[in-house]
Amino acid sequence: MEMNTNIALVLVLAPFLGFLINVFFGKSLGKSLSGIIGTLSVVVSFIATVYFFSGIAAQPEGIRITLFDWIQISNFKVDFGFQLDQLSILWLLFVTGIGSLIHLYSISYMHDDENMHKFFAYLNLFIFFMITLVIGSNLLVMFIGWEGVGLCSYLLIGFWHKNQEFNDAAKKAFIMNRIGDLGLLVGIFILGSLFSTVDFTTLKTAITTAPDYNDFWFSVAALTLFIGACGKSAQIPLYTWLPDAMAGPTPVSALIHAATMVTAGIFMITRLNFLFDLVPSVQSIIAIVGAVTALVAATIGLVQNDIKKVLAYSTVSQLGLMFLALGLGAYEVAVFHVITHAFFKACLFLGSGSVIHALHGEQDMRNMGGLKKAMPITFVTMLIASLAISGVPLFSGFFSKDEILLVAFHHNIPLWVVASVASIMTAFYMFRLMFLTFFQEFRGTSAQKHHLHESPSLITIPLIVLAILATIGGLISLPGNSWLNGYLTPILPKLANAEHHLGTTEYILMAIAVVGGLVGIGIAYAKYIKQNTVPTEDAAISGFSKMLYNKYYVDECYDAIFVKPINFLSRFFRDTIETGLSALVFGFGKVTNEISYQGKKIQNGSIGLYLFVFVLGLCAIVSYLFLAQ
Amino acid sequence: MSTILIIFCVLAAITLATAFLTIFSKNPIHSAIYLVICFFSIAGHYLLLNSQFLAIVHIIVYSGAIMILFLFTIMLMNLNEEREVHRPRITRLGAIVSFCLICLVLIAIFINSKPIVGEYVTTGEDYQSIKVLGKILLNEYMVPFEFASILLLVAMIGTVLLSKKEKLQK
Amino acid sequence: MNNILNHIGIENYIFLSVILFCIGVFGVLYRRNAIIVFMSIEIMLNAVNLLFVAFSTYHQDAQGQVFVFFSMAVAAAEVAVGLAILVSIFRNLGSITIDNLKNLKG
Amino acid sequence: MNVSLILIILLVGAFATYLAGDKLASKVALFFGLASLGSSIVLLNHYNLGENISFISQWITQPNISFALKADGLSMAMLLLTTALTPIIIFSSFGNQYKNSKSFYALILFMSFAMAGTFLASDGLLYYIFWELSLIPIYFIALIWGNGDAEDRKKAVVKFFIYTLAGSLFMLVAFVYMYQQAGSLLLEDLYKLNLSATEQLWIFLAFFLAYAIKIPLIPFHTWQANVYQKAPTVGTMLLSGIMLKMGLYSVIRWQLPLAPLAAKEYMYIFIGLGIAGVIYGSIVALRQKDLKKLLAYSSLAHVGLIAAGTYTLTLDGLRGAVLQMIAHGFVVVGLFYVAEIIFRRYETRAIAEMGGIRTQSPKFTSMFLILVLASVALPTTFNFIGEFTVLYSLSQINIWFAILGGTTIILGAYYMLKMFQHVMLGETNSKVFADVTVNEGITLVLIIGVLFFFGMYPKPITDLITPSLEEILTQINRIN
Repeated sequence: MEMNTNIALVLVLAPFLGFLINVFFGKSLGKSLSGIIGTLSVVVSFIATVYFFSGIAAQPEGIRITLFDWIQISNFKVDFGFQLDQLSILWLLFVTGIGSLIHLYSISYMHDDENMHKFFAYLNLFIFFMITLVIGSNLLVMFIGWEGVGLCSYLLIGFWHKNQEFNDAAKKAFIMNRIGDLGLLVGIFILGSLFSTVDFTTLKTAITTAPDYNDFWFSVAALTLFIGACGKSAQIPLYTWLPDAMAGPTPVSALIHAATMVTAGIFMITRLNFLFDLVPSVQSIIAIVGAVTALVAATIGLVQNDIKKVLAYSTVSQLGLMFLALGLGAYEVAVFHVITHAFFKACLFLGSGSVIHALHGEQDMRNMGGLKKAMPITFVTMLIASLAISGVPLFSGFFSKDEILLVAFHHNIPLWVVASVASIMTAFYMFRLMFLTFFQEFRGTSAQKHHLHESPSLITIPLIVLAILATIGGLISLPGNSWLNGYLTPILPKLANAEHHLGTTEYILMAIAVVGGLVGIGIAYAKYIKQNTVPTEDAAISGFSKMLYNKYYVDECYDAIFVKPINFLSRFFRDTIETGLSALVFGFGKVTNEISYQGKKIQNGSIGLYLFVFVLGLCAIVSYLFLAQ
Repeated sequence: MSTILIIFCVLAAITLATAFLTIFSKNPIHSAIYLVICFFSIAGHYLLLNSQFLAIVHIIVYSGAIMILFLFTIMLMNLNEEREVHRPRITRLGAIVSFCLICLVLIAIFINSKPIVGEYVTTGEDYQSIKVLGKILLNEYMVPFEFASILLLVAMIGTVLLSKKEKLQK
Repeated sequence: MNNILNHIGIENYIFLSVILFCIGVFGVLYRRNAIIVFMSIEIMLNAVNLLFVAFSTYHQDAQGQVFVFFSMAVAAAEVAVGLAILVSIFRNLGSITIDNLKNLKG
Repeated sequence: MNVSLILIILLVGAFATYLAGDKLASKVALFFGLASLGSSIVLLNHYNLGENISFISQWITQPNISFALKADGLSMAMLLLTTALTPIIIFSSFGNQYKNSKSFYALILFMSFAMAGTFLASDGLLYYIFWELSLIPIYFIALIWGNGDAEDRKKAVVKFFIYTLAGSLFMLVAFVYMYQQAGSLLLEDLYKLNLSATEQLWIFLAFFLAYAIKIPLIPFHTWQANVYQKAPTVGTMLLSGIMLKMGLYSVIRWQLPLAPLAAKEYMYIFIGLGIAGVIYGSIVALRQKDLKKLLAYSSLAHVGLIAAGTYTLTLDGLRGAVLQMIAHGFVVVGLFYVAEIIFRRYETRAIAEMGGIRTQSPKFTSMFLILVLASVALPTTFNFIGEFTVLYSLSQINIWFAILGGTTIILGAYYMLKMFQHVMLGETNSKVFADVTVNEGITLVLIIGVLFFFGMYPKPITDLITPSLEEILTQINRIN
């Protein structure tokens, strides 16, 4: 047990140590060394994770480590502790695994940046908080990580802090996340007061054995927790920060905004599956929100021209699918998709980073094209990832996405239709991206063309590894023979009874999904290869696609509904209410002054009057004293 | 009507008349002279009440010292009757009202507060000769007596300082 | 020894004093020449002194006379200082009309 | 050994500083500040060992007033806040040159003396005297060493002085009334009073006026922003770091236990007022052009939440409030110090004239950012513990209170990050920004250290304050 505690501490603190070293000595260490230290610290965590992973089979109930008392509340106290069970170890595996790869990638990618040591410091800090989030033994320790990753996201989106637009994006991300965080906090309050605990294990016991639970408060708690998940995992209505978050360096987008942080919401809901299972109404809300998000984000993704924006909307869309699965109670499917998505989306982002790197910061696909020859490895890996995300059979995305569609079909046909349409769109825009970027002729400037080159091996190795994972990742949960389901059974007890048979319906659905994906790819091929279309300039976009291009004007709506009124209110308070209140206070002084000014007039200096009044007063007092006797 | 009462009445008439004249005469010098007469009549009252010491002191202090001061001051200022500006009617009215009012109140109170005794007792003790007064003053009222001298000293210094012509400021 | 008040009566002295005092008050209110005002104040003081002496006889007690004695001392001092003030006012303002003394106006 | 020692040290320190002369004043003041900190830690040890460190002696027999200094956990916590912040505040001023500095530093120590006295006094009149005494030094500090136009400053400071003084007078009236009833002003004797609900309401309101102005709660806050802006930073730190807490502490110590019926009856109104302050302060802070004013409004929002916590009358509410008071004390001192550091270099407090500092001074940026994050209650900072506990207690009263009060974590992040962005980020500023000096660094690191340590391990403070808060709660819940 002691050993486990120490290794767990190593697991958590290694990235933190990396962070400290990079913060304090990063500059003097030099770029390469600071990158290596940053990467190594995550690798150490990865190794520790593997250690726990190998041991988990022997300890199906997981490992709990309590370090010290943290917060004292009247009806419960919160320990600072860790919980290493199947779910958290699974998450740790890909967080530290993909994290290591992306660190490695960043050593090369960020080499030209003068603040590289800071970049690694932030990345390490992010990994530290992500680990805390995943292995926290109660909701509040999870909340540390939850807020901490939000902070790192803020720091990394605004990494190039000289650009105020990037800073705006970072601020937006942080604030939108905080809206969700408030929801999460309120959920924690409700759970805390209902069950006098926020610890996952005791909470599970308390909720599953609660004899007469209050349905209303359960629903409210679940709903507020879901709002928290919406913020972190970019679901409607809190998704608009994620596309803007692409302002950060590309490895950040890959790590935080595709593979790890944005899956925190899914992690949290899976963690609390025992709660969500009790409230079907909230589950249906989750499913609907997920499906709508998937569709809306996919439609927006259709017309974006910024390579990272396309991927960002794709991420939102895929997260929507995961929430759809969560809402339908298929937690294991959502988790499966999280993992495969982490592989192929990280690969896509890193690939796009490689492209951007080669083009010296160019992100507009209209200025790309024909990169296939110049960057073969990037092209192949991205192609594999695109095939995976489009749901082409045998690639990982096919299995996970198919499972989601299957679940949707079994529960609710309209949701299945929406999800299928979203998947077809995904296939279309992903291949639109591929075709515009890698095929046809290069459309950029000649200077850029001259410098086209394949990226160095530090960039390509992570790409290759991720592409391989994106290919074979589906193996962990093959239909009918799922290792993942068995692995997650201690967390999701009902999996033990679930049947996994593949009937005709399932095969037909699979076929429909595959055909749909191929149709999407075909349309993209027809449009961008056969017709050789290049998206028009911004000004020329019109009609519905203009609305899509402008993301349904959601940002503008939020601006008009929330930001502007608050700013107006702020000005109103500052200029009117504050001045008014101040005047009111001064008003007391003014009234006093006025009374005194009027009173002063009686003192007119005429001694005769004074004496007369004096005599009158004397008479009055003397007669009063006399009469009073 | 006894002789004493007649003397009292005459003295009282003189007192009141001269007091009125003091106030109403336009020329301050006349006022001062009437006031001197008033003081003499009051000294007469003191004599009537058998307080010879006080009567003498009164004449010395008031008529001898104070009134001389008044006269000197008036002469120093060279005050004439034209200087006096006419008073507005409201002031006169106010003065008369307060005169009547205070008169009324005080008389009412004095009369009502103490039933007037018909017979006035005589203990036979000597209480108003200079000898007795001197003893009381220098035994019982020793400290106030000394303070009175200090007061007078201070007043003297103050007067000198006040009436000195101020030098022009440098 | 015969008490003089048997012949006159304390109430006569009270009336006399009160009227004298009121004349003083009237003078203070009526006149605006500071000297006359001063004189009126002296009349008031004397009215009180007179009453003291009368009551001293009435009570057969010397304390009243002692008090008058002190009151005279104070009056002397007061007059001396007061007149000095008047003189310096006269020097500065050229008149001693009390209506001109309005510097204490609020 | 008892708590009067600290008062003596601070008072003697004030005189010694004055006598030390302009050159030595700051160092002497720091020495005495540290001495008081040291002795309060020693006293804390004695207290934790169960010794009686209170001090009571008859002071005035008629009326019956005692010189009673009672130290329980709550008082000790606030005392430690005072004695810990005083040396930090003194040390923070080392980069500035003040004319007539012997008076300046003597006044700081004198103010600490008065504030420490307020936290310790357990006799009504003594408490009132200390309460008012603390007003005098800050008046002079703000008036003489403040900044900006002298006329404006005078206006703001005099307004502050009269406003707070006027509020306190009502408290005095309440004390006089209670003295007539009880014949003593000792807290224990006042607890024994059986006041009717109406009497309690009036007493409650009289106290409320005094405290609402001092804390300040809306709509009694109008003095705050102006005085914070005009006062020298040291004065602002004293005001926001410690003096505000006097009001909040007094709510817990005096107002609630002495008028529990009224407190329970009108609880919702006062919680609502606190929460309205949170939202109002946050929104007004959004559009401030002056850095110190912005911080003043953020402070308004934070104390609104703390006040709401105290009025919940639950253990969590009180405990969270005290924790948040201490946390806020440190954070706000740190933030005002940051404003001062920028002012030393740029000679301005207008946010519009700043920006682009991050590239010039990364260390300073990091420390500033940590303070900003602590202020918006990021977990692992002390502020999170306090804010979480307070919000939890609010949710126990009504979930909407928690949600509305919780908007502080959204709006707070909004205005603080907006401010941070415009002050620190952006294109490199053309004006040179020298990196933080050693002194500045030490001050900030100390504050940050405290925030992180107690953010991770608040148990010592929680254990210190909980028993006395429970005692106060039993007083609040006593049956009349």
